[in-house]
Amino acid sequence: MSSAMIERIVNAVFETLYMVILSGFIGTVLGVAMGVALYITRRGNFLERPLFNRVLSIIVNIGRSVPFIILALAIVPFTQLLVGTFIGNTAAVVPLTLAAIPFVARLVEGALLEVPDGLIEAAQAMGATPQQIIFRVLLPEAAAGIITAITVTFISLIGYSAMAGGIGAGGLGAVAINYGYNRYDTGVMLITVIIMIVMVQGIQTLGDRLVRRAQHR
Amino acid sequence: MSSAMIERIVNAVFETLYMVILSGFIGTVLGVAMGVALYITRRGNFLERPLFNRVLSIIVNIGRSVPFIILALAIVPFTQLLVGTFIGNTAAVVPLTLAAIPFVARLVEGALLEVPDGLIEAAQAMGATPQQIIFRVLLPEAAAGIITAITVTFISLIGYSAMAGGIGAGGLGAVAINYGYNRYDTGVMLITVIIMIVMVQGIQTLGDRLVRRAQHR
Amino acid sequence: MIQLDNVTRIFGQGTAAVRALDDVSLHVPAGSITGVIGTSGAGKSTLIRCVNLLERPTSGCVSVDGTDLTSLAERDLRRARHDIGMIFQHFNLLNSRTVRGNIALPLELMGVTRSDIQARIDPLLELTGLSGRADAWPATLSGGQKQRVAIARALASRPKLLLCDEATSALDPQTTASILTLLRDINDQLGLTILLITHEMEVVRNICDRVALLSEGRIIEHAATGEFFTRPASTEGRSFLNDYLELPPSRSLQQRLLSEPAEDRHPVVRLTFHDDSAARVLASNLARRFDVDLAILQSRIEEVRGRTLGLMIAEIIGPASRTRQVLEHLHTLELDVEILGHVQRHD
Amino acid sequence: MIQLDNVTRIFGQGTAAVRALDDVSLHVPAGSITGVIGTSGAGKSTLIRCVNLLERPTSGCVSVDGTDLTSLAERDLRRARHDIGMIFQHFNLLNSRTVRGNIALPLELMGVTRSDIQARIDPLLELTGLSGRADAWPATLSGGQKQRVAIARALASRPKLLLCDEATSALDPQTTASILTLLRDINDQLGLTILLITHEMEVVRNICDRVALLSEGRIIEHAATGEFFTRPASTEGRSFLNDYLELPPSRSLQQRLLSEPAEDRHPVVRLTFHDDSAARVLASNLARRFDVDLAILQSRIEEVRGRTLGLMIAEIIGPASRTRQVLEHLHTLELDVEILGHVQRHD
Amino acid sequence: GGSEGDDQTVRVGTIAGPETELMQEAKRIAQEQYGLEVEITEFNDYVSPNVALANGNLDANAYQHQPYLDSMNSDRGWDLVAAGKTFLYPIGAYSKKYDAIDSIPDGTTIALPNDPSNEARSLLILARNNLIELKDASDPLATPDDITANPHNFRIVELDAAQLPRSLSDVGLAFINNTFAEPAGLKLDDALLRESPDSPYVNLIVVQQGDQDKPAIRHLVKAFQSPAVADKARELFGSGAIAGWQTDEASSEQAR
Ligand SMILES: Nc1ncnc2c1ncn2[C@@H]1O[C@H](COP(=O)(O)OP(=O)(O)OP(=O)(O)O)[C@@H](O)[C@H]1O
Ligand SMILES: Nc1ncnc2c1ncn2[C@@H]1O[C@H](COP(=O)(O)OP(=O)(O)OP(=O)(O)O)[C@@H](O)[C@H]1O
Ligand SMILES: [Mg+2]
Ligand SMILES: [Mg+2]
Repeated sequence: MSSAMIERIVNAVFETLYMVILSGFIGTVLGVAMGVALYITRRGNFLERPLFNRVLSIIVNIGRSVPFIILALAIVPFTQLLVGTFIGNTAAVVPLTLAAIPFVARLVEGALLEVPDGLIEAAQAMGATPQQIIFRVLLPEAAAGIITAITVTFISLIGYSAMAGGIGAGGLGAVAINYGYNRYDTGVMLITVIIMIVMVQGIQTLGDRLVRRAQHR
Repeated sequence: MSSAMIERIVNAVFETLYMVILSGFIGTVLGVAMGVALYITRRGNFLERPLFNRVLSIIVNIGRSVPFIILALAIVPFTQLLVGTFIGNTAAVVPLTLAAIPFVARLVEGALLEVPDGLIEAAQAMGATPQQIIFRVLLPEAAAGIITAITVTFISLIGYSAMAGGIGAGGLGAVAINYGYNRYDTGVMLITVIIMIVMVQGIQTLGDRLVRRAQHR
Repeated sequence: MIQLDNVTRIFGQGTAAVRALDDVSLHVPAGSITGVIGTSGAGKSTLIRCVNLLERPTSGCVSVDGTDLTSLAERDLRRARHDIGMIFQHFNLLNSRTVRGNIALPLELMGVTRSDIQARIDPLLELTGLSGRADAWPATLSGGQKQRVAIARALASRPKLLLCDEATSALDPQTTASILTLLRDINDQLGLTILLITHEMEVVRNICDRVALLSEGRIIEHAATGEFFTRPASTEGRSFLNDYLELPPSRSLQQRLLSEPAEDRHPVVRLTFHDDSAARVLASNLARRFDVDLAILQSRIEEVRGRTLGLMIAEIIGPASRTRQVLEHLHTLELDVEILGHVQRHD
Repeated sequence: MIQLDNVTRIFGQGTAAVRALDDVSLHVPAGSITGVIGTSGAGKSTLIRCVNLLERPTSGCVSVDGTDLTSLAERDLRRARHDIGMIFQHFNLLNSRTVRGNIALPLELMGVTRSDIQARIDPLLELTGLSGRADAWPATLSGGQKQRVAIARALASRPKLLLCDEATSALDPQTTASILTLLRDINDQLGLTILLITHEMEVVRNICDRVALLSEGRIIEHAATGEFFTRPASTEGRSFLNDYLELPPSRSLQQRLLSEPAEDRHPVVRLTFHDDSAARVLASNLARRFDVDLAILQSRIEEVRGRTLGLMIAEIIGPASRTRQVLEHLHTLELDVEILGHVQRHD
Repeated sequence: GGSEGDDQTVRVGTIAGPETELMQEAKRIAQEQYGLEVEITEFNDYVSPNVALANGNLDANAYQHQPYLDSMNSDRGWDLVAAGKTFLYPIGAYSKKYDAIDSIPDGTTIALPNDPSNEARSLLILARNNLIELKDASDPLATPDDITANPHNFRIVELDAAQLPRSLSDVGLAFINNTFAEPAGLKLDDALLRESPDSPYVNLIVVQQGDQDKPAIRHLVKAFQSPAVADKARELFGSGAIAGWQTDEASSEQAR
């Protein structure tokens, strides 16, 4: 393998990490917020707002249904506003984040649904504000589920970032496809895929460990 | 819009439904099985097999890390063995399913982790076989979480099936990209995206309803 | 302190509807301890949950400390709840917090500073015997330990009103006694009002000033404890009391009991007395007056809030002529007399 | 039926290790009902969970019905468990099944046919008073209703051995009584062996043949119920019993009690007797012999498994000279006599 | 679908886009004139159609030029051959910011297609215009790694071909296949740089060795190389599509 290719792969690793970590982090924060919003405004829950919930749910669904590349295009003005360009690494973070948010939101909503009602009632009986219920009861109690959701999201982002290669974001996926796959360079393909597997394995292991920590049982 | 385009879109709807439903269904069945396997063989669980669990976990991670198009190509011989060809609708179901399985598996594993240990103990105290514990306790008790997982998967498959367009599978995503996006046909893009949003909305609504049914509280 | 007016709570709809509370009105005076009893499913938990509006009544009005909670804005309701502690039937401990963290929760919610929280928690841990397990996770606690955490948590915020849903059901007698003493003391010293559900009449007797008896969602009896224990008004109230006093004839006695009197048989009677101090010296009196022995086979005589309350199963030992006189005499006293049967004399 | 040999169970490691069971050996004869008592956290639940190996002992041996469970293969252990019913402290009902479905579970697991299952469930629903809520989901049940489902479920498979972890802790006295009667009947008729944890001495007295007292993971007492109730060997056993008999002087009496005797004061004594039938006629005897009245202020006299067991707090009413004689006489009897104090005469 | 050797049906793979429309036109002709049924499968990537052909899932494909076919054949040991030429879609370099290639400042970002052959074509155009130097100025699979001198310090980004027209708002210069330039409203005449019509990159109808003389394939090729298809191409691409078989005819006429 040429030294240029090795350099390209090394760069790609950093590009992937950069994209995945940045979009994963922002996506997690906003996605968790949105998931919490979905949960608490559900019919029967403590900040029940059926209309708001419906609108939010549709927004999340739109986020979930638009193919990545179309999403990336649809938000070009927004991306340009934010980072000045819509191609390259940093720009790719914007659509990646936007793809991650609704994904995280749905999974977090699901995790919150598993928190026993009794615990929320206990907090309510103590006069907890909605904010306190969220931060002191819901999120800690659903921690294991939320960590699972975040793990799944980060891993999905590694795959998604390959698509972002199409808009000049680089990254391992792009190298795997452009150099490995399109040019039939089995060596490059194998190496990039193995690096991705290692990354996924790392994220999963870390996620598993955090889940176990969060379980206390 | 030309009548040919309308026909194309109508066809694409059926193609997408066909791919998503078939791969979603098979992916769910096998993914749930794999998720259960991941769960029960975990350290401390009732069919504890640390080594098996580790190997399975790595396999799942590999499935999660390989970009879709590389996965699709990597399994060409397998796909041909199964459906005689690797292009088109039916063939695309194979990689789609293979992408869905590890995804479902991880989410199902997460859902199962939420089942209180006491219930498994109760079944064990009654002399339940592992199979009985799985089918009569674990799966029914985690039903809400599993349905959430399946919902997320089906919705993700709608997005994934757009990628399968790359191997001649057609579908809405392919029409949206090839005809709407690449040819600047805003009308086609809008229509296809709206149809996809409606599909996602439908799946989500159905999923929500089933979750509510499964919750009994 | 608590005023419930015509509170009704219906679960479900149509044919599956359950009327858990049915037009319940109840007044709990400030500084009092009121016990709620009733058979399983009577609506006790629903009642107590209506007091802090965890359960919104289908209709009716709930006031606590003079404010109508049902009409409060969310924010004011929350403030009102800071003064109401609650112990749940199923504990509802957070698995994500240790014992200490669970007890700290209500204080954190009220904005108590970290150091004050620690200062308040330690004595509670001590009182509930949890010092050794302060940093344990709930999943590793025994049932009674969990319950004690729930008790400590409810007391941590120093509430004015404490709602207890079977707060000692998982505790052994000694621990129960110490918890009850604790509650009594807080009640005495700080005027804490307590509304507690229990199925242990022992608990009612020990610390309740008043008792409310629920049956199928209705309050069928509400009286001072002494009154209730001595003269329950309802059949169900009596049945509760009998189960508590629990003087069914023992098995061995039942086997010896014969229905017909005879010269060589002694009558066996069950005597129930309500606040009649003459009954206390009954045996002595009968011995002197009729020269018979009253052999106490089983008895339970106690003082409940200043009233003597008792049941006694006794064999009247003496010649048939005199025992007949005794029986007649007993009927003239303020006693319930029930002739259970006759046993063979064995002298 | 059950044979535990040197069973030890340690949770955690290092400094955080909890020795929940410490070298416990216990024999539970077939067809008997054995009660396990002990303070909260003593290791009761751990003990019972070791019997069906839900908890694997850290060391020691567990045999049930003659087979050493610890050495069984999975498949054989499962079969052995079909014959062991268990009622969990926290019920452990499946939220995904209705009341009926929960009770059906053990039968489904054993491969009983659908129609047989229905036939078996209906009487159980009846017996536990759940017929009206057969199709309700656990989340909508009251605490006691949940517990009754757990009881019905444990009985459904007609086990030979029943393990109960506080099976009646959430039940009112009436329901408790009917459940205990049910257990007793099955024990009588089908020879069901029962190992039950309880903190209600009432329950022990009512149905247990034998009692094991656990303290900090060790069995410190194991005796026939009658024996235990009349002559507990350990301090902790006595403390359990006292809490049960519960004859601390009432508040009003305590206020009147004076420590010094005087001419115008009557002594107040607490008499404890263990199986002395003479004690039954004590009041009559004293009246005749010393011409004093024995005013029973509080008492609790019962027959436990054929033995009379009792406590009595009484005022000895008479002139000081005679009451002194009475006190002397009392000391000659087979009684524990404790002079609580003296009260002012008020005649 | 038809099986191998079926004279009535032929399965063809194309890349989704206007080229597919040309194939549809050819399909109409094939049916009208030869009673031949053409089944079209659309692809989005440049590898699968060859894999499908080599595996027998397709009877022919029409999307690649000779240099790419050669490299694929040698990489994978296939024996795929050209059965006829289709169109040459010259690549052009477009800009929204600059009017002429001379006014492009140093350090400008230049976007290239990320598929191997179009990327190489773009690099070769840059090299031929002396903007960069390549290791081998005729390598049909040159990559940015092969740039030996970059005197103007151009920054190269590789984008999905479809993204290139849209990148014009971002980058200084973008090489765009006509396939994507046309729908974006870009005319080859406006390009700052463009491929010369004698380029070897004329697209081909490719089949498995030995199939090229089968009647079905011959009919397909004929149907494609018909005036109707050429008209359609003119309608779709204007000057952006040059009928490869016509150039051949022209040159052979010239030679004659
Ligand atoms: N999984 C565990 N990890 C650590 N400690 C445990 C665990 N389970 C139980 N313990 C500890 O072991 C001791 C005995 O617990 P056990 O549940 O047997 O008590 P118990 O006698 O049933 O008490 P209770 O009457 O309160 O239910 C307790 O101190 C408890 O905290
Ligand atoms: N969420 C609910 N949905 C439907 N029915 C309910 C619900 N909650 C309670 N009930 C029913 O209402 C009745 C009263 O329940 P409640 O919990 O108040 O009883 P309880 O007196 O506390 O009984 P226990 O002593 O068994 O705890 C019961 O029949 C119960 O099944
Ligand atoms: Mg209740
Ligand atoms: Mg216990």
